[in-house]
Amino acid sequence: MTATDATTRPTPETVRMTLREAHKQSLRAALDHDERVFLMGEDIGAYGGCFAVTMGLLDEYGPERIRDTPLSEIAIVGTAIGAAMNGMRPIAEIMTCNFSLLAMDQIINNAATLLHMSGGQFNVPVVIRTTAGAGRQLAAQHSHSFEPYFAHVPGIRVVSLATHADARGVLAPALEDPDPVILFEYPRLMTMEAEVPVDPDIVDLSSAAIRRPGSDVTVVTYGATQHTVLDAAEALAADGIDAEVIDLRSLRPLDDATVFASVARTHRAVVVEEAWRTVGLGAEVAARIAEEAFYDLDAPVARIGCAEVPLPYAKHLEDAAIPQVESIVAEVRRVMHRG
Amino acid sequence: MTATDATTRPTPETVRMTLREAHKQSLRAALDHDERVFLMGEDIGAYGGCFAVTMGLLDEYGPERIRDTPLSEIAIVGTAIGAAMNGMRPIAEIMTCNFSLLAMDQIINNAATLLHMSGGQFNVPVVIRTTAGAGRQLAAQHSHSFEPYFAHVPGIRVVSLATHADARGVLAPALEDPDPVILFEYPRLMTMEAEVPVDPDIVDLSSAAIRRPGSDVTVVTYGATQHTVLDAAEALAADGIDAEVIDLRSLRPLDDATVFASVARTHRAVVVEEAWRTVGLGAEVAARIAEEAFYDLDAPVARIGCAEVPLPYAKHLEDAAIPQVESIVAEVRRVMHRG
Amino acid sequence: MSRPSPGRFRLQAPPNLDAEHGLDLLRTMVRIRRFEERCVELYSAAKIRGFLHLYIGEEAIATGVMAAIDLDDAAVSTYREHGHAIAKGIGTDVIMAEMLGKVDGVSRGRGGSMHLFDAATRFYGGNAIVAGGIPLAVGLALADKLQGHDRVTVCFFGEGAVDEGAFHESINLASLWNLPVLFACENNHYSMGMALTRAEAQTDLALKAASYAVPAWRVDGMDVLAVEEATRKAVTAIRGGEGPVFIEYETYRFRAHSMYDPDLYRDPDEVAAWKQRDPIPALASLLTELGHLDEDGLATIEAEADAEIDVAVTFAESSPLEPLDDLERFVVSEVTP
Amino acid sequence: MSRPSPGRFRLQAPPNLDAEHGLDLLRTMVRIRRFEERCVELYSAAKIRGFLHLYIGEEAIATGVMAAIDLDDAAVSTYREHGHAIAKGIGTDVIMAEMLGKVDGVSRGRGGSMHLFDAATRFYGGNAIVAGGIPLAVGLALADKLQGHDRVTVCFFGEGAVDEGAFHESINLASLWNLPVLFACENNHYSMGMALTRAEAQTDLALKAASYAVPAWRVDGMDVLAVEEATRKAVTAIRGGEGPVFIEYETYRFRAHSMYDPDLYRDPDEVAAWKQRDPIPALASLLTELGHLDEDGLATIEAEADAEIDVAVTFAESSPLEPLDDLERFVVSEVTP
Ligand SMILES: Cc1ncc(C[n+]2csc(CCOP(=O)(O)OP(=O)(O)O)c2C)c(N)n1
Ligand SMILES: Cc1ncc(C[n+]2csc(CCOP(=O)(O)OP(=O)(O)O)c2C)c(N)n1
Ligand SMILES: [Mg+2]
Ligand SMILES: [Mg+2]
Repeated sequence: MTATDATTRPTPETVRMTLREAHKQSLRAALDHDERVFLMGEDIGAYGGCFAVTMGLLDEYGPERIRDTPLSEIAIVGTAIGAAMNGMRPIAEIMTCNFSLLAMDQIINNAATLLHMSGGQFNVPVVIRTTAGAGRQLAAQHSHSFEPYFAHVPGIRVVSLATHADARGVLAPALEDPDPVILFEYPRLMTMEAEVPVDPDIVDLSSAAIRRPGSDVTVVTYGATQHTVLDAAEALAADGIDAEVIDLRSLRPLDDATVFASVARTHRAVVVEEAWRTVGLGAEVAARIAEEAFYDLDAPVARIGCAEVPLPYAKHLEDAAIPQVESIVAEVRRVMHRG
Repeated sequence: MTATDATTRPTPETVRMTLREAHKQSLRAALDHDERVFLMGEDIGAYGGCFAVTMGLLDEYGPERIRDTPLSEIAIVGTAIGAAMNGMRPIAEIMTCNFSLLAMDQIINNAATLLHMSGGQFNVPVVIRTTAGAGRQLAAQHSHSFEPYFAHVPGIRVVSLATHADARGVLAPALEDPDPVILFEYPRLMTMEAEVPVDPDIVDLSSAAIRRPGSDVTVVTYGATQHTVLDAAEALAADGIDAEVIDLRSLRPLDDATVFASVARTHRAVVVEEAWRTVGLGAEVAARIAEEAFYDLDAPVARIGCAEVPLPYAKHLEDAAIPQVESIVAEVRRVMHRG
Repeated sequence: MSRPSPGRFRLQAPPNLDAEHGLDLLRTMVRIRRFEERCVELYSAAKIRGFLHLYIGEEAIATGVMAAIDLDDAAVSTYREHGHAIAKGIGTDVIMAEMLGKVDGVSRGRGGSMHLFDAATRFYGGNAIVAGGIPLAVGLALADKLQGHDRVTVCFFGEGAVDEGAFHESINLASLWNLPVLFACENNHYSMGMALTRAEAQTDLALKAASYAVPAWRVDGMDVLAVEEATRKAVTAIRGGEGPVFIEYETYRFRAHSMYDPDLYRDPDEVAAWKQRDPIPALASLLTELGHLDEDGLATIEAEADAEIDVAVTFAESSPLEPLDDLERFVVSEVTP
Repeated sequence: MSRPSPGRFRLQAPPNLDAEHGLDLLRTMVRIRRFEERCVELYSAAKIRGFLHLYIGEEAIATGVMAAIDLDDAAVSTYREHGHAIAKGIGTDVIMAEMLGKVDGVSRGRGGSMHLFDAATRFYGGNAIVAGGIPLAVGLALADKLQGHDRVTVCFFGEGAVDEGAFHESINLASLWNLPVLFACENNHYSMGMALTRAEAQTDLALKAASYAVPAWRVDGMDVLAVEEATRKAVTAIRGGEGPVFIEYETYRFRAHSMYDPDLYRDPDEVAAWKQRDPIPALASLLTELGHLDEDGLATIEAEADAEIDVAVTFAESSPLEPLDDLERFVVSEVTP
């Protein structure tokens, strides 16, 4: 058990926990609820999980259900797909999305494709958990944000989990989904704590979430970055700018209706993401807003993404590469004073 | 030799050739020009190339320079990267971009990243040739258009080659580029013939090309689809709509200046691509137009992409999934009569 | 290199060969052959499009393997799969409809030649990424084991697939977890134009399996009886919980890699020598020798196969196309299971 | 399982051991050890961040291997690379500056601990994708061969990398093309928390190399003299055009996988037993026995190492940060070669 798991005792209604613990609770609930569920991935068992999310589960559920695998990303994903086609509900873990590049063929050419290619005969109820994001000085090969790659592909559902409620609520619907679901978790948020209801909220993970209502400008984001955006929104509020912050949450399909409705009220939009800006999710959101809410807009939609560099190790460079409170505030201000 | 290679004799100034032959000439010129150049890939030698582009080169240049490889996409790309870092100028072929998914880790985590990660010490002058696109009833696993994936990544140059001049002109600049270049070719265009100058034109492959000047609407496209778009433009012309057709050609970096200049004249834009629409290149182009040319626009930028399905085998379904003259014409008309 | 030479010539009858069983094997091989010959015609007539990879010459493998497994065992195949699909028990009518891209095709016209799927016979496709189906087979077998099913998964792949990392990761996992998978390697000595001897530094494939502690046998893939016998032994061991087995079936494709392939890389003498080993006449003469078959009997089998394919083509031709409105169906599931 | 047990205990002196050479080996190992011990301190002081993978316990491998190759031979490494980098000849000052993310770091602060690169010593990184550097090594060797250079490329990777398809594709290609690569497998018996015996169905790694026709030897990786001798033999063969060699260096990491790892998966007795085999005291006592070293000599070596690391830290601390304006440099090349 990690130090942060040993938090203060719950009041009758709420309990304080880390996001790591929220993820783990959700896995435990899935394992308890459906005996077809099993976990497989690198170091999820004896090691306790790369980010300690699965710590303890091996002891609780045993090696048949918590399956440590060799370092074989193709086989991990492909085997999970096969097991899903044959009656099981595997939850496969690819430690980080950086390594998911090794499994892209299985994810796209098999998981996303088999149902259609088989004329509807073989659905693939696999859940793939992975992580994304920079901010821990892990340098280029460990800091990618590949949500946009998966959001591009028909046949998979993509959900990003950056709050306790979403983390705890996700696995029930994900496992009910007859089709592949890819879950993004965010290592740099694992120790984030929150007071949450003892019983997890039911969340609709196919919808976007308005994390902060506001009337002046819509800031659309997803993943860990939303916490930076919320901080920026507070800074802007102090300055008289009331930003509405939308967490896309479901990255495929996109709940653009929530975005359009917001823009119809605010008339201005900024999209903030940690992935590279070019051909990112921000491009998609900006394009959709321009298509569907063009006449609502008082200014062009602005986008902030990762600087177009492989993520550097040095902290000042890494910080400069990814969206920060200051850069978000500056961009929102720019959009507010224009048009 | 394929039948189409035996075409009519050249006039003194021009010669008729297929696009396949144009690609081959370019490879031959590269091999002749620089002894550090060698080709490696699956079936490029004894078989003559999956699309017969390299047919005959093994006999001409021998097995040291035309290197047949095992079916090992990771090793093909990774080995080419290593050779490029150590003085050679490899041209690696991944038969189709469908299989490039197996090599994504090498392309992104190594080719695109090593220069930056090494603080500028190791550049990677590798050229990767691959193919994209549907239209030949090859079904889901053989019909992908993954140009958007590569256009997303800093550190690589991405060029799409859908005309004779570009095919013949590409390799000289690509091989001069000290950094990785990914070239997209289009199987369904291989037998397309054209009358071309005996000596290849010099083309600036970092720029977009205006394939058809026009004044009413800008249609932005790339790859094989541009020929469909040009047909659509003719149909529109008959109808009094004068479309400007822009081939992006360089997919990374994007020559958006050419696009903006056009939109400043036409005030309307449609982006047409064969990749899935969501988080595609069309999104990026639409987002940039909205950002930089917002006040020039008389109507929202429209996007046409592949239907959000894995490509089906049956011809009528495949045709319905990818942009066709009719769907392009209809969309341009819609944009013209709006706003 | 000696490997691509055809080896010994005549089938040996096992002591206990049942006449009806022998004839069934022959029927299946003939049906596959005739089916594919008709496909060539339909390809020339532009009714079949896309890639078409023929199994002609290799029919003994699918036929012998499927004869050795149970109905509810699973199969995973490649793009060279007509033989596997027919031998597994999918109707030639629905396969042919698939070849023509019709709605009554096994994959509703979405898959074509390379992507035949059939839940009823547990035929899990039809994978056109070399080695792409291998991890799926491992997963199917894992699910069977976890659910206590006494079932085996046969995974077909060519010797070229052994070049791919996916093969190695998968066979290691299957062995480590002791899963009921038969790795059925169809070694036809070429992957497209690449001879095995030019693609693998070590061409003894059994050594690769051994490096994962998987028992590996080499079998004459032109001898349907040998194929069946070896497969039966392997499947018995696998079903008995002994973990995966790797069988290398030595064979040869009589035709080019696909309809696009000018086949410039093989020595015509080599092709001709292997054609002498055609598994169909080989079995037919053995059965004739044993008195189980005469000329009339063979003619009847061929005529029945032709008639079946006629029916299949008629069925396929008259099957409607999927309505265009249904293009986007099956991207996500329509029912929650 | 018997493999992770430490095996025999004492170094054997080769008959012709040169005193100065022995002391050099000792110096290098001590320098690596002291460098990393200082890194731990700097990590605790939050001056080094990100992942930090220590090589402590494994120093004999880098030291022995680099002693056996030439200056212009190339090395490709992993994220556990400080030892390789120092033994290859990169200055501890510029490595330390890299650890601190400074502009004078070998990778200008962009790589950090996992991505040390140095063109001058032909050190090609620092790859943090398990097995991701292996194909690069094959390519480096291919280029040397094509250009007629008489150079060898040493490719370091852990036993965990053998699980990855990339390893298999790469060693096959190297063998097929007879390339000058030394596959230097550092078998420390664990990949993160995964014991080799739990990750590979066949733990005899030599069989994997054999399945690609690559000769494979197993060497005691705690014995720097054995490491050097075996490597020298391999490199001679490779340089002689005999193609790649695979050496499994048996070793053990004394510390957790990275600074994040609570190390819950190893038996403390196992760790303690291996620590008895620490390669540094082992060589020191051998040299003492042979009369090449006394307590003062050892103290001097340690003091020199400490002094060197002091200088390195001072250099690193005083090195400036890359100006923020230069963030986007080196995404594309600045000069055309
Ligand atoms: C990953 C991948 N690489 C390349 C191809 C192109 N390709 C299709 S079939 C084939 C040859 C495969 O040979 P083998 O595995 O021996 O099977 P065979 O065709 O001989 O039955 C190749 C290279 C592909 N489909 N997938
Ligand atoms: C492709 C990939 N998968 C997983 C990881 C996470 N990871 C980093 S080091 C490591 C263990 C590697 O073990 P081994 O190859 O034995 O080297 P060692 O760390 O023991 O030196 C793992 C799983 C990674 N970096 N890359
Ligand atoms: Mg083959
Ligand atoms: Mg290890």
